[in-house]
Amino acid sequence: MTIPAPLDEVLGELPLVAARLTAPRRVRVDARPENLPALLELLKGRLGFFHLSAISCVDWLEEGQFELVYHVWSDKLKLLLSAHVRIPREPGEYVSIYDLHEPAGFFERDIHEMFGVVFDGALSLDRFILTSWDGPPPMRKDFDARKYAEETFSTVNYHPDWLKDIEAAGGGLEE
Amino acid sequence: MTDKPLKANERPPAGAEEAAGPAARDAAGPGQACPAPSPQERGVWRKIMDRFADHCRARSLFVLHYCTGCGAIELPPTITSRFDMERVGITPMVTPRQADILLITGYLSIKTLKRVILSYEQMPAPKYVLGFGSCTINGGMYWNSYATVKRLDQYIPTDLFIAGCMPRPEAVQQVLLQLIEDIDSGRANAWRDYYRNYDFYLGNQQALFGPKWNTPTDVIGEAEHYGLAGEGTYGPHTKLLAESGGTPMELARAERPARAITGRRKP
Amino acid sequence: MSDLKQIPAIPDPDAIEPSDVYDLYFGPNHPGIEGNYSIRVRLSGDRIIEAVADGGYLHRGFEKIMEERLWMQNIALVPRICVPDPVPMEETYARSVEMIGGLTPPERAQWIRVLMLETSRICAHLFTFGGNAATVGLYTNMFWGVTMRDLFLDIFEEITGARIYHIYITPGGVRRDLPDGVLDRLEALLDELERRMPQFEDLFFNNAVVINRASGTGSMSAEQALAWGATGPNLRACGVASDIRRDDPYLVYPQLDFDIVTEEGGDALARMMVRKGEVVQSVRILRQVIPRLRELKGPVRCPLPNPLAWDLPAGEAYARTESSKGELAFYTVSSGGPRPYRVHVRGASSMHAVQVLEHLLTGARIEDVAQIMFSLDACPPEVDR
Amino acid sequence: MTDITPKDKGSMLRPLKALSFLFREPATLPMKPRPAAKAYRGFHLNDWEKCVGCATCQQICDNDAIRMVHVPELPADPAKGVRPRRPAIDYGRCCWCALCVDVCPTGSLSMSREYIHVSRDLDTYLILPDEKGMHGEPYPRGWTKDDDTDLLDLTRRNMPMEDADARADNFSEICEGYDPQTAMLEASRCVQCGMCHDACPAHMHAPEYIRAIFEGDFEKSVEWIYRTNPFPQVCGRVCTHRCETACSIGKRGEPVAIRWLKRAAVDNVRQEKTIAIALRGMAKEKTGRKIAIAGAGPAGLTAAFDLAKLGHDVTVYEEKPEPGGMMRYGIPEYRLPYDRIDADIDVIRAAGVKIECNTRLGRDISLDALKGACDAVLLATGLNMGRSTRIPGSDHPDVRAAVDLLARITAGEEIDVPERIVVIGGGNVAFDIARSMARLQRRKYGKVDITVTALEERGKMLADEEEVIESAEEGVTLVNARGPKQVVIEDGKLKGLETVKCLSIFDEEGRFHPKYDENDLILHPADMVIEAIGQMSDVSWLGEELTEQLEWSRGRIKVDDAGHTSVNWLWAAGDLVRGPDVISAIAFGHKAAEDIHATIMGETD
Repeated sequence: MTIPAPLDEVLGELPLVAARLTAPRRVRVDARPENLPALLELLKGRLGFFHLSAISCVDWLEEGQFELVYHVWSDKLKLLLSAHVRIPREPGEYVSIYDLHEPAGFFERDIHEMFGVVFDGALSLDRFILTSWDGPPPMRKDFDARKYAEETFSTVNYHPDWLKDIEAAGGGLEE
Repeated sequence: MTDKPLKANERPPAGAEEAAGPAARDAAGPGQACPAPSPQERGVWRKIMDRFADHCRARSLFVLHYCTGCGAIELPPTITSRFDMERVGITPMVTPRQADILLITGYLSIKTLKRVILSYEQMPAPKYVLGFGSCTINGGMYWNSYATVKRLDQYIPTDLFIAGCMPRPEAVQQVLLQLIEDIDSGRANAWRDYYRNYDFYLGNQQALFGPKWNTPTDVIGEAEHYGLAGEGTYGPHTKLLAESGGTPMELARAERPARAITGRRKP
Repeated sequence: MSDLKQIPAIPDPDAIEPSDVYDLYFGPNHPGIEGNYSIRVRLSGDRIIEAVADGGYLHRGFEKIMEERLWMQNIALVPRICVPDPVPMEETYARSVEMIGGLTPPERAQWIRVLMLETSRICAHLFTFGGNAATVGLYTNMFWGVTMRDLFLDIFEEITGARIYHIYITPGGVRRDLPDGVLDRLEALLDELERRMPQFEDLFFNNAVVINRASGTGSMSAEQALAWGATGPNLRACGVASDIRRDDPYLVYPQLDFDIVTEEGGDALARMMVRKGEVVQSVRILRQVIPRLRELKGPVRCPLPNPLAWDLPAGEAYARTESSKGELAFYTVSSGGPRPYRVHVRGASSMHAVQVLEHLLTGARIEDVAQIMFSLDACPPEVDR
Repeated sequence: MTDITPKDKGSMLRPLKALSFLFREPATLPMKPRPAAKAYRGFHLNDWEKCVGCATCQQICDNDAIRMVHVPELPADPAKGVRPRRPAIDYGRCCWCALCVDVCPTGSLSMSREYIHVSRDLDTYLILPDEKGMHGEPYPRGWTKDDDTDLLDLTRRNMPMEDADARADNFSEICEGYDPQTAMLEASRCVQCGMCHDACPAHMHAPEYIRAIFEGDFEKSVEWIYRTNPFPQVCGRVCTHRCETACSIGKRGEPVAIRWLKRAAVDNVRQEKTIAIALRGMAKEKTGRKIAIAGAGPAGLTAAFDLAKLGHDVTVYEEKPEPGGMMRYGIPEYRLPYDRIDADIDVIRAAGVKIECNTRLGRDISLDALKGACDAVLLATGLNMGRSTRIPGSDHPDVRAAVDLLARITAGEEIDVPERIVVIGGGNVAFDIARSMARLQRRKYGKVDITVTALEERGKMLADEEEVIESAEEGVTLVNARGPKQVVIEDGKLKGLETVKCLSIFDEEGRFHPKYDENDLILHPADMVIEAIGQMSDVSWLGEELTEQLEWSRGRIKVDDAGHTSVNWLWAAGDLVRGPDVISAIAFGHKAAEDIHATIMGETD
């Protein structure tokens, strides 16, 4: 299991952090933020990585970083390449790749909504899902969803008859 | 999404408490069907007419065609050949204005809840609400999610709940048959509770949507029209309505309307 | 073709008299919308100048709550992400976990999974038939499609113990072996389906109404489809033979013999034709799977520690599946704990329901909105998650 | 695709096709619920007979839908691992995933094929499921646990052991212990229900230290162990492991090997590291109080360790040359190597406990002296004298007491090993001496001839099962349900033991009162008879005065739960006052230490 020669060659042209085969047809590339767009452009131009499958964002709270993962698929090589970049959590800004891959429009918008990452030159960073949300970006690790839910919503406080009987006998629900 | 304290667990004023007959158990709190008006309110003739109306009403019910959640996937089977609900005169209806039944098919995201309330208020009384599955009862799978409401009956009065995640078509059949029976026997009166305790429901709605929350329907006016306006109808929350003065359209715009993400980038 | 189909150039918004232009909220409460979804369209007359997809009505914050649950607990959660076609969700999540944990499900389990996936594909497509037919007023077809699907749900119920949310495919295999005789019943049902296909053909694909309404409606070229990120049947309807089962194979698909269905034209009709072809192919696959499962014996789960004490090694995996809607992918990250650190769901419809739809609606006529959306087979809960 | 044309442009007769469907069987079903599939996941059923209230279902439920309800009228038995709790299901949360069924250790949970519940009363959605089902109507069982769906691992990792002929003639340890990998695998079977914690006399934090082992953090595990037990090496080997009796995994399968895991934890941590961990939370400054403890057995040393950690000045007086008491002189080396005992005792010494051996109360040091010099005295001298059957001939010199022999073997003294031996007794001690003598016999004669005559039947043996099995492997013969009748002696020479069939051991009130069938006699020929029917304590050193002051109950010093005697400065703990095993003695030691501390510190402030 090795990286196909043509891909290896292309990757060699850029100062990358690392590249390795993680599974059959899965290549992980760690790139520097400054040269990720160039990388994607090379891949698209030379090796037919036309299809942007997804852009994922991972919030690494301890490191104070957002990890952006660009999953691109090449029909030519039958290979899915995941390009990882780490950007500082504050201010959390990065460049859009909309000009290169139109689907990025959706994913960048989604990441902006869920993580608060700002993509410079993105097509639209309008809210899509959380149109009336005024809390912090919910997918951030420092947002405690459960606490928020407990504070915002009420839950049923059951007290059926069988429970009353048991409580009368000295039992009851345990915490 | 506001720091306003939630009113969910607050007992409504006496409106819903005057329990009577079989429904006594059900008057436990908000959202439970509250009893039919007591005899001294209406004359015997009117009562007979009511019974007759209920009897006819129960034979032809339109279900609002609104798939609010995953439970909706079991509706097509329910209304089509296999579990054919048209046998008992139940069929989907596209507009709230002509619908009798509002099915809340599972979880409600806050965004959907707004539309549900708008639809519900557009429906003409008497109207009936059915809660599908765990999510409408106590949050279900999404009990710790930030996006879905946990208790339907805190926001609109609910006639019947049905267990399941999601309920099978047979279960949906049963809940509809049960509803028909309740309507026929004049027990399905949850809709009155909305008018009787409008302030309670509005309070919970405002707790989620903000104090400026408003709808085009003049609920209080309708409450007075139906003779259901009680001390539970007016309250601190209804006062806010006058001040807010925003229509849903304005509020919708306030929701930062999105632009298309296709085509040429806007300058 | 009637000249009605000749779509004129999109009027320039600035050239139009303001009074002529109006906004229309299409959904979420609208029979023409698949699921709880909304499109805000700006119209000039009955011609759409601009369409804005408005989702989020089904947002449950899946990716967040999955981070709070154990690896095994999440199997109960994932099928909820896409209701009409839940099996690929379970499969993809399970496979991403297996890729991280280095697990390989037993062979029998892999065949069972394929059986589940293809049956689910048939269900989803039959469902879409119905919806799509309804948008052109052919309700009989809807009744047939939904009823046919329901018979398959009975098989699901027998295998998994639930009609819709099977919670059957787990990391490391499937939860239980097939009950006796279910394969015979499935085979009988497939015969029935094959018997009914010509009738569907007759009533729908060969129907003048459908053909005149659907052909040319919401059409896109292969280049556009690729650029806009369309996948699955919608892409194949533009003549692009791309199928993850072939290109990025998983489970035992390499051992199976099936064709990738493609059509030309990329319009609503072509998309439905592709789905019809895929139903036939799925039946073909199942016909190969069933005898294999009859002779193949063995375990259906690989041993795991008890779910309460199951830590996965740190790692990440990107699992892709060809769902009935298109490319479905889970990006799962483990930081070496009992819970996922991050799960990103790439819903198959996230492209179709937003930008593809917006593209196709721009310039279309208002009466075609429903049909275009259904022909894309967009699944809103997948988009909202 | 624009040029596509329908095959027929719809002739007028086209609609007639519909007629062909007239005679098709309709798809529509009658308007009543269908019976669900065999394995349908409907409402929950719970077999209250099987359910033990372990709350594993509550842990696995991803919707927080299961809450345990305390039901007072249910039986509670920590020793058996039964809690008076049952799960209640919130159908406003449940998602019918049936993970609770798959994970249920007892297999009591299952799901019925009932699936309809319609109500407007929310209270009806919280259910305490039982066998009767949601609405009391009989529905067939749906989803149940089977081999496929079971999420628990019911077989324990087996312990590597020396085989019989390798061990039969030497005293080297039999069990080799888990390696870290096996330990982690075994630990992964635990569902953290905490039954073991309740069952253990010392209430050890078993779930916590098992979890730590699973995480591979053996030091954390040792820390958890030392919170409640300063003898992990000992208990990790010879504990009577009541925790495993209570373990909920053991309800259907083999319980988690909690004892071996404890041993694995200490085996995988360096001794000096263990000491450092054990001494965490040691009192910074001394209290200046002096405490004397008689007897360096588990009870005495545990109390000493606790008191020393609290900053007291503790001295332990031991009559034997080495500390450890019965752990050392009662348990053979092949079960518990002496260096392991030393390892534990080193930790205790490191806490500042002074142990003075070869010091017998009354002989080398008097209680009065201790009373004068110390703030408190704790008696933990244990049971050091073998009980006699008092049957005819039991006073013959070749009739020995098991404890004496065991002690002498430990002390390395030369003891005469005859060719044929009969042991009276069915407890662990009987097998300890039998197996020890067997080893010596094998050395001396190359063969074994030892018969153990137990009063109990095979099923009701007091000894651990593995003892019985292993002794058989080593050539020891076991005869069940035989009561000793007399020791047969001909002209001063011991010929053997005559036993009589035992019909029942206890009478109706459950008192010890065996009934014999006098006609069923057997003579077991032997040159030596060993009595291993229990021990008694020698308290002659108390002295008349103190013996007068103390209150007694049935031959033992009367103490309260914390071991405080009727004499203010005197405490008693361990076997001396209450039995029966090491872990109980340790628990008692903790209690006594706590009470002593409270009392003597209370005097001042």
